[in-house]
Amino acid sequence: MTCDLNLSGEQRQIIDAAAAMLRTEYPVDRRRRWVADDLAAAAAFGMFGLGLPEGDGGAGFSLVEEALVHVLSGRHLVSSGSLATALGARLARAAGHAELADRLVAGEAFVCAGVPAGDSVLLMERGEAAFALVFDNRDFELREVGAALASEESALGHGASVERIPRVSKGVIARSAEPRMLAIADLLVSAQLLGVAEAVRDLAVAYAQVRQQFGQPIGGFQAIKHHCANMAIGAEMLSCQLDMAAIALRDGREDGAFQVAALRRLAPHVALANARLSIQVHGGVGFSAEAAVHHYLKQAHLLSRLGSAADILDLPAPLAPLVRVQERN
Amino acid sequence: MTCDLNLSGEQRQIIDAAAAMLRTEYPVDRRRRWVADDLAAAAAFGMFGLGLPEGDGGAGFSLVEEALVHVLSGRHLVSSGSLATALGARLARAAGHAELADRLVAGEAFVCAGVPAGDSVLLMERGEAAFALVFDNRDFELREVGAALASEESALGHGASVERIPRVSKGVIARSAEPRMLAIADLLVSAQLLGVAEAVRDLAVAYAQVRQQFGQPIGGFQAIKHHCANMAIGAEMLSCQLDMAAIALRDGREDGAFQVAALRRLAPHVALANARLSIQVHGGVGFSAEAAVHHYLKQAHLLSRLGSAADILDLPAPLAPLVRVQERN
Amino acid sequence: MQLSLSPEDQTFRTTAREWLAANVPRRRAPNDGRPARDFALAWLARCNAGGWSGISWPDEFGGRGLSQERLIVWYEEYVRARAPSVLDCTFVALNHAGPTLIACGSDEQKGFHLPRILAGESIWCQGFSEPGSGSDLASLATTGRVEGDHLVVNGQKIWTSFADIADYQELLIRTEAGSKRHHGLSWVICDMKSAGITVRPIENMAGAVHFAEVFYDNVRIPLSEVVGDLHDGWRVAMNTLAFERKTAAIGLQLELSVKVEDLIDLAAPPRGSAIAERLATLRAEAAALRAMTYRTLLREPETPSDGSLVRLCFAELAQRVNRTAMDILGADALLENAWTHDYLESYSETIAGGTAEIQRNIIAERVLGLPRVKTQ
Amino acid sequence: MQLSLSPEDQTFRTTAREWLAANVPRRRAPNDGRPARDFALAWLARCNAGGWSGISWPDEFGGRGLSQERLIVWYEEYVRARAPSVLDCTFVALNHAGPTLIACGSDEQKGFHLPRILAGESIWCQGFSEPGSGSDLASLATTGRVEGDHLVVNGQKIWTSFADIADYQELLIRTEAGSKRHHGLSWVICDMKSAGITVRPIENMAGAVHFAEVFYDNVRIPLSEVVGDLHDGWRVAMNTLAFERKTAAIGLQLELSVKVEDLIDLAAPPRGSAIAERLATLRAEAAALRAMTYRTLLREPETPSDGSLVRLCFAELAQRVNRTAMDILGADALLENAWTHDYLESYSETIAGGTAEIQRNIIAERVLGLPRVKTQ
Repeated sequence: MTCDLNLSGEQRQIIDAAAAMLRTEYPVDRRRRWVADDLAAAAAFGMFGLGLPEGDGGAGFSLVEEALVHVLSGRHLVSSGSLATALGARLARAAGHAELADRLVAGEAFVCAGVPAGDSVLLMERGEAAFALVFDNRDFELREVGAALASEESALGHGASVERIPRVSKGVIARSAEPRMLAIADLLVSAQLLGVAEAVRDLAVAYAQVRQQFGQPIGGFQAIKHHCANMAIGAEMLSCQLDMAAIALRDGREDGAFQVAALRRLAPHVALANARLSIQVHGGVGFSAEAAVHHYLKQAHLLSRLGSAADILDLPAPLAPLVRVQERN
Repeated sequence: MTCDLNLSGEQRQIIDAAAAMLRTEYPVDRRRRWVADDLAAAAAFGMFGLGLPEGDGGAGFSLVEEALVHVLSGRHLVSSGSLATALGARLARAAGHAELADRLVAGEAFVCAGVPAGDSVLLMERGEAAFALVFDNRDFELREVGAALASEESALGHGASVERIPRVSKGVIARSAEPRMLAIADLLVSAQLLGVAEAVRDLAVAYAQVRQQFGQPIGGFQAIKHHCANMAIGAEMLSCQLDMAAIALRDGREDGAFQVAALRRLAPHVALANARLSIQVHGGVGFSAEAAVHHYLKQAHLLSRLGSAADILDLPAPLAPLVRVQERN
Repeated sequence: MQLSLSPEDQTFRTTAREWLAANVPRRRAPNDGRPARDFALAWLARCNAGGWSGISWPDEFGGRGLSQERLIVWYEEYVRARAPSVLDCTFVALNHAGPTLIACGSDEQKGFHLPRILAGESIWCQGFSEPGSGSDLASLATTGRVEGDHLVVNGQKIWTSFADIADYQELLIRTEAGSKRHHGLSWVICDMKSAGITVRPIENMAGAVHFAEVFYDNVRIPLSEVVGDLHDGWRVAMNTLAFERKTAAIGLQLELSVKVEDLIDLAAPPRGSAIAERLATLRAEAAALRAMTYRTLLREPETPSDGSLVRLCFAELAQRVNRTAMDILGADALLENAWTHDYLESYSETIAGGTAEIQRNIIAERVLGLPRVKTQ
Repeated sequence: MQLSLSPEDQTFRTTAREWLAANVPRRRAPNDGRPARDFALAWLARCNAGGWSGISWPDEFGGRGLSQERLIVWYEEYVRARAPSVLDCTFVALNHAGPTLIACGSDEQKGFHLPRILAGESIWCQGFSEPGSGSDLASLATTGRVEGDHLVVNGQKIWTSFADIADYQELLIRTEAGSKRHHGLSWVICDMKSAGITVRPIENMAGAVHFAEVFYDNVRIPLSEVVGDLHDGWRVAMNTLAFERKTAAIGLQLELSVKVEDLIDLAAPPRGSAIAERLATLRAEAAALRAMTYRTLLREPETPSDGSLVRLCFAELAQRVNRTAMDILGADALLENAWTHDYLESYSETIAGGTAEIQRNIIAERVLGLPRVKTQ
């Protein structure tokens, strides 16, 4: 069968392995006492070279597997540095900085994500990162960043920290506006947003099964059921579109840019809507800092600032996307 | 008490009288076999002179009472000619055509509503009208229209007819872009849309109380309850804003234009949303031509084309609208 | 995960595209009645002549037996070519009745009906819903009493699509007296010309007659017309529903992408405008719906109810698309045209075949595992 | 129907406006803890000194006894002046506890507490919700056992606002052993310094501590602290809730109009843009909310639950306004600032004091008359 959207055995294996690593190294509970994620365990797992050829120190998987692993990262609220490091390694290699790329893949250095804000750049959850990947709409900039200096602010009043540095470009290592690179960034950002959307759905369903009100689990009430169903629909849409976009990009299909733009447009919307519904299903507990669900909401806001959807109206719509493609690897 | 939003005894009286007249002369059932409304009964009741001074053949009520009566007209799906005739009488008088104004008030002639569509004007539910009031965004034109000639089309596939005449202005009697006239039009259009929003809410509630599924009235299911609650909220918002806008216009308050713009922006949205929810609550019956609810949906689309909201962002927002006003009348 | 066509599949696409270009009728299908019947049967006969009838039916029953890939390719081309909507009066025969007969029918039943369906010679309608059981199929009350080698049917069905122009009906009735809920039902082929049948057409809010009430007054149906075993109709019916929800919806779902493109062309919205934003979101959602359609066909579902997600997603997206069209049309939204007709028809999407509320219950209970509550 | 001020009311407006301009604190109120307490008490003391404390309380109890018109005028001026949110830690005292004491308290209770509340000398918190009874108040289980002239209280409350900084608590407990639902409850004044009380603050998702769990371990409260009759607490409590829902919400509801104006200033959206459309709709909705607020005060309700419409409308509009702010802020949405803080806080609007789902049930059942179903 040339068309098959089941996970292959190999895909199942890498997903299971990633899930096991994340459960051990990045349990969601860690967010209760916030320290920026140490991404060494993710690097040791090979997360930052997943999609690179084996010759480049990568694991030789494709963008599809890489995206699926980032979905799991999103479920575990792994810091956005995981995206920035994976993308930074690609950018460094493309710009001829093979050594830096190798160090990033190997977990010897890390990249944090940055977004412009007026005259500043906001670095997110910087942790030990010595580099920053600044997502400037249709443009990337990989910069060296000095020792932590500037004001740390608390992103959205809780959890992840934000550090403000001047916008003026210093220590630039590489820059890119290459469409494929932008598309990969949008794919991986969206994958993490899907992870958020799925995680909050599952949290809500689990809570609705145990929380009792008026003598029954609240999951028995139709309003709660429908909130959960809405979360499921959103996550399913996004998940299906992620497969489409990842496959199209992997295979170099003509409709890759369109599929990614569609995905990236929906992802923040679905992740935020699901987080909102999940908080509502959780009631008072969901509004407290103790439940995990608000961290997902904030992560969704944060991820939504990264990458940028091409305007989908600028791209031709593929009305017959199934085509013959060359085998890639 | 100088602030009081209760209906006065006099207001109750005119509303009760209008309701009784509408029940007798314009029962909603008449829509099953569509013929354009004969507005003679409405005229005999005084609907087209309600807001005019007694010296002008009017009943000497204010815009508030007039708006409340148009809410009831909306509930009874009285044709849009009722709006056009009430406004046409005002326009004729303002332009010095006192005799025509008197005839319109007296029910000796009628005006239908028209909207531009490309090179044409679409006359709605023309019936016996010899005149048309063309609502052209921020502009009115009162025209004589000849004998019915052109193609009759069926508005939205059912019910009210639409007649197409050339746009070129012939037989123009009066024209106006006077802000107060526009505001009165928006007020009365919105009043009828509120009537639609209330009527479909009531139809849905009544149906949900009797229709049984799974061994109980469907109104016992939370999803149906919440649809009905949403309709109630929409109608309540609109009804309160109608009072505000009608009072502000009546009293010549500075915030009149703002209040009307807010009302006119919300009215189509609420009426259409309520009609949609009501159809959904009715299930298969709601989708059939036999239930009344689809007529309300179509009436909402039709009314939404009339008048035009001033861009509310262009108007200063009244943060302290309660003021001292001069007594009028 | 692969979405790649073989060279043979590519050739298949070209063949399909060319055939459709040459054969798709230019005029829009009539909305209802005899003209709709004639149009649909003529189109199906033409498809059949070209080898395009029963595309998903197995070869052995006269179908084309297309693989999932080719089914998708066919529908991609079908909707691109603006071919007539698959949801016409041949839909029940091709997508409910035929597949049910294939799965559960006797050789005689199959031998008689399947060729007629494929050739565009018979219209079928569905007789499931009843006045008291719209969303609650298990509560149906129309009875079939066994008398010798006949069933004698009494009762009433409602929301029967195309009953006024149908030749046969797939009829679900209670054949075991006193049975409750899913038990004691039978799935029967009913000849619509039988004595004792009265059809009362129901006009819908779009002014079209698709639905009807059907009354049964001592209608005699030979026992040989029972499909599957007597009293085993629920199992037979569930078979049909599953089929409908998986395969037959592809055409409808993919059609929505085309409709969004037409809407973007119609609106030509300035960038950054509110309407451009709405259209951009609709375009993305239509893409995601397409992705869901593919996955429904090309991945093993995790639960048997997974298909309910795409079904509801489609229904509500179709309504949003049609509502947006109304906003774009301006004054033309008041006239009878293809957009307004489709807009009005779209209100049935969240009602017919299980309301959106019931669909959400199913998703919550069967996909997500939330508790079922008796009263709901 | 009249909305017109008398010359005296106009003068009142001018007086209020001038006083507020001269007295409203420039800095934003701290979010929580001792600084929030100090800030709120200082502001209330200042209001009291100016004659603006207990504006809706009757004269005879030290309030200003404003008419409905003047109450509206006061709040219009209050929110225009960007005065501190009325929903601070003095809210319960001024809007729940005080009015309840006025309605049901003994002379001693009134004489002691009312002046302290008005003068900004005591903070009250509410002890109604329990872990098992968030939306279902009648199921509460914290007990008060009569021992001589004391109640001995054991149990737990949750979602108690400002328990960590409060002096007194309005405590609803089950005093009749074995009583069910609404029966056998008492409404008691609890001194938060009593032995046996443990307060565990709960941080909310905005990083602020408003809520707490409160544990009662043989807390002894004199019977003289019961408000109204022993075992008659439900009636007393309903009194409070009704008051809250009608009067105290004016300030919050009118504040939303100001917030929308600030947002329009912040965004300065190009006309026709998607964001301009959203803001225009929000502006219209805020106007309608204001109109609902006025009508709630100035018209006899048709049903006692009419107020639930404006309450839910407010809650959801507040959330939409705050979500729009996040979209407008761009990257600044990631920082801690007044907008993001309010955004996060706004999630409680559809949860605290009865979830949106419960509110819709109430509207459906009590306003529209749809059937109550036991399991819901």
